[in-house]
Amino acid sequence: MSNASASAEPAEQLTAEEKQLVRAPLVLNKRTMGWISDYISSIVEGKTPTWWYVSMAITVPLTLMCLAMLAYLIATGVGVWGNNHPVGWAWDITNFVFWIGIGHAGTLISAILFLTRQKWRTSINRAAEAMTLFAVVCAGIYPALHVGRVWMAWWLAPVPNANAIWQNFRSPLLWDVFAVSTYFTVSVLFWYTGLIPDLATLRDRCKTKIRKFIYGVLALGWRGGNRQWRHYEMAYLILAGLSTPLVLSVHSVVSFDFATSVVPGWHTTIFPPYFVAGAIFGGFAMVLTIMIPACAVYKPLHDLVTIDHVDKMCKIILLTGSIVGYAYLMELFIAWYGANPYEKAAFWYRAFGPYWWAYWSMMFCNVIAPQFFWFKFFRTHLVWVWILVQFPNAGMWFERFVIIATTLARDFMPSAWGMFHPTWVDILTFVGTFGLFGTLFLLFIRFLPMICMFEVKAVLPEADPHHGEAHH
Amino acid sequence: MANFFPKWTNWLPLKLVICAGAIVTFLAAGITYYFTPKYTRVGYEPTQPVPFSHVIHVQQLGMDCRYCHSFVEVASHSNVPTTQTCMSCHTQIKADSPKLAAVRESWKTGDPVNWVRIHKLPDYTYFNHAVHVNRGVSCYSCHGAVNEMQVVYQHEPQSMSWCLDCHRAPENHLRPPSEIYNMAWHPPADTTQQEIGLKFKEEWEVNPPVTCGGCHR
Amino acid sequence: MKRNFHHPAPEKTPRIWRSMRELENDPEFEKHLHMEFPRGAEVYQDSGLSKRDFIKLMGASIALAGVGLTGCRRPESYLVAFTKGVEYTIPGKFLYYATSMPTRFGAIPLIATTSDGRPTKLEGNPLHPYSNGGTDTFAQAETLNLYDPHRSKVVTEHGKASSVEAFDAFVASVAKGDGSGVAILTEPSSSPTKSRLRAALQTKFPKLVWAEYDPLVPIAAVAANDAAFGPSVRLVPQFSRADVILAIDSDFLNPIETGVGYAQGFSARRNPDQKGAQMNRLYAVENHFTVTGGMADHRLRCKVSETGEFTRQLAVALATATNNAALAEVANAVPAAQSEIDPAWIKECAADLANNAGRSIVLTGPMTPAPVQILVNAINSALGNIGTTLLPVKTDSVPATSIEDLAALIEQGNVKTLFLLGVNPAFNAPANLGFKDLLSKVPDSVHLGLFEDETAKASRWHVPAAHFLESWGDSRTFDGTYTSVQPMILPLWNGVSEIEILHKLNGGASPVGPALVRETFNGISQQANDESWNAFLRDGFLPNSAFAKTQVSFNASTAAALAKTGATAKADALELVFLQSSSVDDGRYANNSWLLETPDFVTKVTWDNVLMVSPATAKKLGIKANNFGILGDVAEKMGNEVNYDLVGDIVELSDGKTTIEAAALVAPGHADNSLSIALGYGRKGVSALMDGVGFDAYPLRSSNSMRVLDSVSIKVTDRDYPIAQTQEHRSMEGRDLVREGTLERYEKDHTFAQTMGMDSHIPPNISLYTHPELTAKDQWGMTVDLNTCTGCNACAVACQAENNVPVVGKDQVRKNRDMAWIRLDRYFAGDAEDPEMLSQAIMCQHCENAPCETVCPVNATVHSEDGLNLMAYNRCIGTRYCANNCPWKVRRFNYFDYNQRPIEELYWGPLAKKGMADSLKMSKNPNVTVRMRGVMEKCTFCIQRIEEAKISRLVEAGPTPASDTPIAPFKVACQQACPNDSIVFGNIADPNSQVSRMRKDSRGYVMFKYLNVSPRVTYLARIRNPNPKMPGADLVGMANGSGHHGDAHGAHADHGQVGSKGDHHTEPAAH
Amino acid sequence: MNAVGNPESQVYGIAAEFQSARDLYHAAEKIRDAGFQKWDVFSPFPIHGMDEAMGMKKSILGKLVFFGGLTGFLAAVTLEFGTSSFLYPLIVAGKPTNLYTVPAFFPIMFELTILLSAFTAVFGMLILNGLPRLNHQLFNWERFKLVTEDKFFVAIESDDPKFSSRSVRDFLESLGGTHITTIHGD
Repeated sequence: MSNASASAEPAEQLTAEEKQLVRAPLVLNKRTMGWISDYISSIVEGKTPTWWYVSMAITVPLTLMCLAMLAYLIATGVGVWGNNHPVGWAWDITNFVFWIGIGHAGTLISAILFLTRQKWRTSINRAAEAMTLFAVVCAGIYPALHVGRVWMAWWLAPVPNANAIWQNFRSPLLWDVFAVSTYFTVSVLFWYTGLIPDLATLRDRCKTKIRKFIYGVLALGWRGGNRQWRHYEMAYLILAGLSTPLVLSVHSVVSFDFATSVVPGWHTTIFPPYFVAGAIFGGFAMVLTIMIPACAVYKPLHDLVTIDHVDKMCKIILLTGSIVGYAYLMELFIAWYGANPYEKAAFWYRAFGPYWWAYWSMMFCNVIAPQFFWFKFFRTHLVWVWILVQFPNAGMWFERFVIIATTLARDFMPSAWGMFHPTWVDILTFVGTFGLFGTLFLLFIRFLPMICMFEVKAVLPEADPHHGEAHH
Repeated sequence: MANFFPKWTNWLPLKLVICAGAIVTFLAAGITYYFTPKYTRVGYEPTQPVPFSHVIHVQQLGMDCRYCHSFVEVASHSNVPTTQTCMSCHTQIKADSPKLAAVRESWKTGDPVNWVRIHKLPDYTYFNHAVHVNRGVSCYSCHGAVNEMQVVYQHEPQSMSWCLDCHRAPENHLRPPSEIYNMAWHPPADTTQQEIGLKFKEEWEVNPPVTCGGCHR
Repeated sequence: MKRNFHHPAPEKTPRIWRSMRELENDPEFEKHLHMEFPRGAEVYQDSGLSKRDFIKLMGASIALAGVGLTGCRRPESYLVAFTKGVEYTIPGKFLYYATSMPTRFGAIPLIATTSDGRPTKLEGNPLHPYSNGGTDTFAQAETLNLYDPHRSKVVTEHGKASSVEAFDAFVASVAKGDGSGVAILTEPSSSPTKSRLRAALQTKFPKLVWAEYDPLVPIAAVAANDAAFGPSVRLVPQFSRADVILAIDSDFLNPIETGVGYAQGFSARRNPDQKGAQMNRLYAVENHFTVTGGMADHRLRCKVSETGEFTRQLAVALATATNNAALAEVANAVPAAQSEIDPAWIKECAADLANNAGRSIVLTGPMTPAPVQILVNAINSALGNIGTTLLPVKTDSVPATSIEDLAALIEQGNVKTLFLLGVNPAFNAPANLGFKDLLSKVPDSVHLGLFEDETAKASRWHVPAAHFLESWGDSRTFDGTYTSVQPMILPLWNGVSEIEILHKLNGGASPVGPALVRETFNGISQQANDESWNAFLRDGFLPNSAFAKTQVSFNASTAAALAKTGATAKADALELVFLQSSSVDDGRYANNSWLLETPDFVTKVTWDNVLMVSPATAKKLGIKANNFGILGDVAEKMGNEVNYDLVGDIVELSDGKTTIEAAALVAPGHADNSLSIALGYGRKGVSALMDGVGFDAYPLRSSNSMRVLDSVSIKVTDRDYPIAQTQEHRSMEGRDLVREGTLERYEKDHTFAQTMGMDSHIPPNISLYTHPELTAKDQWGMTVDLNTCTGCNACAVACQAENNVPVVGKDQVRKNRDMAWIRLDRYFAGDAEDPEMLSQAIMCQHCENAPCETVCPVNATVHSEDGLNLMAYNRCIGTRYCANNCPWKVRRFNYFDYNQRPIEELYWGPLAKKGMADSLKMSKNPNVTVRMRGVMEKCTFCIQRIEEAKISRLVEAGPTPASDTPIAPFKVACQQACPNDSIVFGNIADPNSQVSRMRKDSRGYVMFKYLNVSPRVTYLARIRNPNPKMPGADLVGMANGSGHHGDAHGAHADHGQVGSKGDHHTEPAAH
Repeated sequence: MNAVGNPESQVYGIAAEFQSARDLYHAAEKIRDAGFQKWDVFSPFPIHGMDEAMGMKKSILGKLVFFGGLTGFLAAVTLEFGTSSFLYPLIVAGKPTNLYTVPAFFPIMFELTILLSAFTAVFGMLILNGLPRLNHQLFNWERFKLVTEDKFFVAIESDDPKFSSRSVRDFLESLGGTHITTIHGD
């Protein structure tokens, strides 16, 4: 078994005719199974790199700041945020929808691409799923803590009690509670199931007792016998099948928080598909935002996360971005065509009201910017890709802000109109959630294989039991 | 080289699962029993500044509840007697019993006797005695057989679900108006509480509120 | 004072009411009452517990009355009974006493609600002949004044704590003297007892100087009446008889200016359907928008300094129309001035008045100068209104020394001992007198007041005054009806009343209970026996005790003589008008947080007074409307009316000698070249709450400019001042929220209001679901008549008092976190410079398909079987979704622990002081939960009153069918307080109830009908009655468009005529 | 002949190493045809078509998951209708508490169905695979660690009726297996 640095150099190049014969491989440079285990495990086994400590030095304080802000919030009251009448929800729910949206790409990549037999997913799904979990963690903070009496939030759970009173199952918020918690649980199961064989790999490679113990326990004694693979593959297939409708339902339910209300600008049937498309859009942007630097750090990963992957993801961003753009225009059209003065006004104020800047930022980031991906150059030039995907990241936040805060600021009664202004607590809390997200992700790439080894091995040509046999 | 994990660890997971299951079950059972009003409130029996015995006053002397709790029929709040009320008898009877020191003290100084409160609803719950006693609900239904209590203690959980039980089926408690303050009343032999209750429920159009507004304002 | 001293045996006409039923002497109830009473009596015979002991006890039990919402683990708590029973008092049951609140022009008859000895709520006394049971904002806020922990508590001498005994000794020494050098400065009062003691005192001390001063009591008006009709004549208007009313610089519809009873009869005549009487027409001439101006059919923007000229021209026109010599003589006596007043306006107005001679009223405000007053008197007599619509009565008023003369005497050193009873001249006396410094010239000055205010600091003695809810007294309402003032509670902080001090000056011992008042009563009442005295206290007034009507004749010569004094103002000069504050009056309520947070009727500004200026003049002077920053400016460029987070320019005003600062606010409908500012703000170093609130305008106000300073210079500084408004937006944005039309349109189509805006062409709503049956016999509903609702705020403060609504402070109001359960929306419609003003009371609409209910995840807000939208605070976890989903935005969220933390420490979290002052706890309504941080709250239709009524009905029913006993009549707080009976609440299931009839009214409409939420609140459209001949008559009543079909699409068709500037662009999508 | 584990303890079986997925595949076919019952092949990743090669039927997990999902669905129905139609019916926004209110109940029915299905899938898989099992005779064989790396193994267990140590060794050798080893328990 060679060590990481040795295997970092590419193996011998493909010859010209091989290039013609072989269909573009999913793993470049004829990497062997051994190399894959060696290299990916080495990231976990090798000594901790400096940049890792540097990044942690940034993200951990941010995380602590986030926690401090939340403590202040709970101790003092929701008033420390900028929320008011009429803007009862503002950055809290904006950030919730923003994070939960980001999460969706992970599940999507794992589940939908798995069902559609898109083998190229194998090299990115692990990281994407991890991203899902951490995003949902960040998202979960807000609905849990935005309530006025956090210590009473357990009333959301249908627990028999001495007051003999129950929940209102007609409330979209309760749907949310069930949807988000289900989503988180299933994502964890899905992610962990995928990890088991790779944990076994780490178990069998590691030297120290403590690692032997931890990875040993986590691997659950996986032996890789085909009698296990049989059930394993079935379970994985079922989970993928369950996650696909789940991920669609979760963001639909989130959109119900708005769509089922009577508020002009919220009360629209287009929300569920438009929210889901938006989520995929933002989620893929976030995957790229993270994977590109990760691969920059671990150069040889380019053999696994190929430019082809990036290209494909950019195409999806282009597609979903255009869907979102279509939804924006359709909203405007319906508002006009519906001839309801309140709806009409709501959309007019989005574009030309006091929050015009948020609306146009959203429009530019989500609709204009992705159009660059029509050109292969922008899809395949990593620096450009990374710059361009920052627009969807920001744009999707603006979208939620526009939908939530600016709609509430001007709804039915001009007498009750009022502006929302974020407070320093709002801002620091939001920044802090990025710290939390970063911390979790850094821990992940340090201690768990960030690429699904057994699946990558399975897509190698020599994994085919009939590899090299004459076709008859 | 041998296994890293010894053999016995193979059964560990199963054992853990069973233990966890057991613990959860016990916790749930414990909480339902120990942390609900049925347990936390019922039986609360503080020592009072004056060892007043309902047995003597009600059981033996046959005093009516309303002699001391004089406003129970007209007010939401069933008042505890003023020192004056006690003294109106105890200037003659047991005028110098040491047990009554606190009462005499209060009468002298004008400072009230601080009776320890037993039945306490939360501030946001507005219970009205008058409407209950005037509409056929006996003291007994909520306070138990006070006449037999040497020292008063809480007899009913008085939790929201407990209130609702009666508000949903008042027939289980309605009585003839004459028997409201009769702690020892039992339905006549030829009939049952249900029958009587239903009869009065019909007659008086008893229809207690079960929505929040009935008690929370 | 022994309570039983003045209490008769209860069986005879008891002075207290246990319910409105007893008030009506319902025989049924009397029976119930008597079977209930003996038990109480037998235990309580001659128990003499004074209310002071009450406070001792209450203090104890209040300490237990936790005000939080959570109570899982319970600490040991005690039941504290009275040692001796208190007659009538049933723990936990309200008692109602009749009393009254002395006011500037008489008194407001009141019913005080006391719970366990604490007055917690004041309501109008509907029995009183000169009251319809309404109150004003000040009366509603008096309970807070009573319990204000900032009230002065000890007698001080030279600022150091002294004793009551020491002060009594001082008074005794004065009483022994011959009264030379003794002067008394007090407020003019209607109290007969006070004038009786005054008379006695003046006979005892012939040299005594009796001076009276109140910054808002008209000297000029009195002088004008004397000149016109002879001494002590008062004109009592009869609006029920008036078809045409002209108000010149008068806000008579606003109860705080002239008292609640004054405008009674007006609202009845606004009803377009009234049988036998046509709808009245109101003209208003004023420099700034008042509620009267908002109600007016025709409104003329006119500088106050030009009202004289206006009235003169009107008089001239009327003199010819009525060819009345006397009027002509007076009119010609007034020197003419040039002005830009539209002659057509005056011509048509005069014509209308002339055509309705004897059926019209011309009014002017109390503070307008003498020439205007005299002209108005002349006009009324020329029109023959005196005796028909204006009843002259002979008052018992006795002239007193003016504060100017008193100042002169002090200047000359003729005043050695000065009693300042309930006045604060050091703050509010005319600036030219420099009264604060004068006080140092008086060796022995005594100040009696509720607060240690400016005068207290400048006086030798300060004595805590007794609140009118703590002391015996009496008063006369405007018409003279003799009205009682009785204590609800012993003085909390040993305050003494004015009459007690006067009595002691007369050498009397400290008076026992009502003795002084009883003596006066015996003098006034025909039969002075206990029976009538008890009736007097029980009902709160003495029947048929109003001032005698008298015959008066207009004395042209004396009138003309007074008229000559009229000064002429330069038309282009910049005038400064001094206004009565709708929140602090003349400054006396500066410490009342309820009032400070109650938005001004027109500007909707809280916690401050602002300098109002018209848009045009603002432009001229370079005063910014606001500074939104670049983002807002762009939005405005794009055609929005943007005026959120108002920040006003600070300007410096100067009369040459003195300079004051004020924050300017651009006010639509304000007269050009005119500035208005409310008095009473900007107090310094008096108490926590008063400090740094608003700007003090008194320094510019002098004896000859009590109403208006004809010419000021202004300098706009580059400093800004944050202003807290509860409503930032002005325009209705062309939406059909407030619906109005002209009388003409109404007569053409009675139901025009129901087919306005969206309602004109939405298909009928078909619900997917059948609504679950609402089983209760009583279904509660409400109607608000926009035709009579002036927007006077009385309901808002009443609601605050009744429902323990917290105060949040200026900073939170600026953040749009005010907690008001009922708010008065104010919209401007029409021309930006000279718009119409519309006001609309908005409270929870108790929708049958409430959008808030379906979104609550924990069932904290659900529907009751009698149609109420319930809010269970103790179940609420505070997701705020319900508030987002409420179209009316009436739900209020407790962003902080407003009840438990001081408003300046809200952001300190756990570090802030917890808990509220005991005295404030006493002011809370015990039947309403005090909400905690993090829960939602909203109007409950006063569910505590509803439940009380339902319960007492069942208690009454006892073991009989509930349906045989009718539910006792009761009113909700806002309805009760409304001086115009605009709010009607009741059982809509009963077809004969008033509310059902109102709901069926052809003017009735519900808001946002298209949402199919079916609200339980119905609004009655506003009808204006313009005079077609008047200039601009075609723009009156057009807030929702002219009503020709096609224009009825409220949302977009009204551009060009409706909504303030910017409205034209709001929804181009519609074009 | 080399052996691992504790020679005293009874034999678990005999294992051989293979170099590629292809070799393993063909070996499996032969072992199947030889009629062995208690044996298994081990690989770093699931090998396409190996089930057929070993002559195994489809996993029954799918059926279990159906019942899991059904349980979730019924739980949701009971929870929602039980509480809001029977235990404490309340008037909420004028909506009925009878069957017509079901549209509002769909989301939670769906979520709970998914949740319990997922649980069944994962825990069902673990149970069917007899996991977690941290201790196994095969772990006594050092080379077996390569199974998670890039090597392939076959193990025929001793309690297979046709097992006899010698014949099995020869058989595996004939299949091209290397490092043939007898696995004892520990």
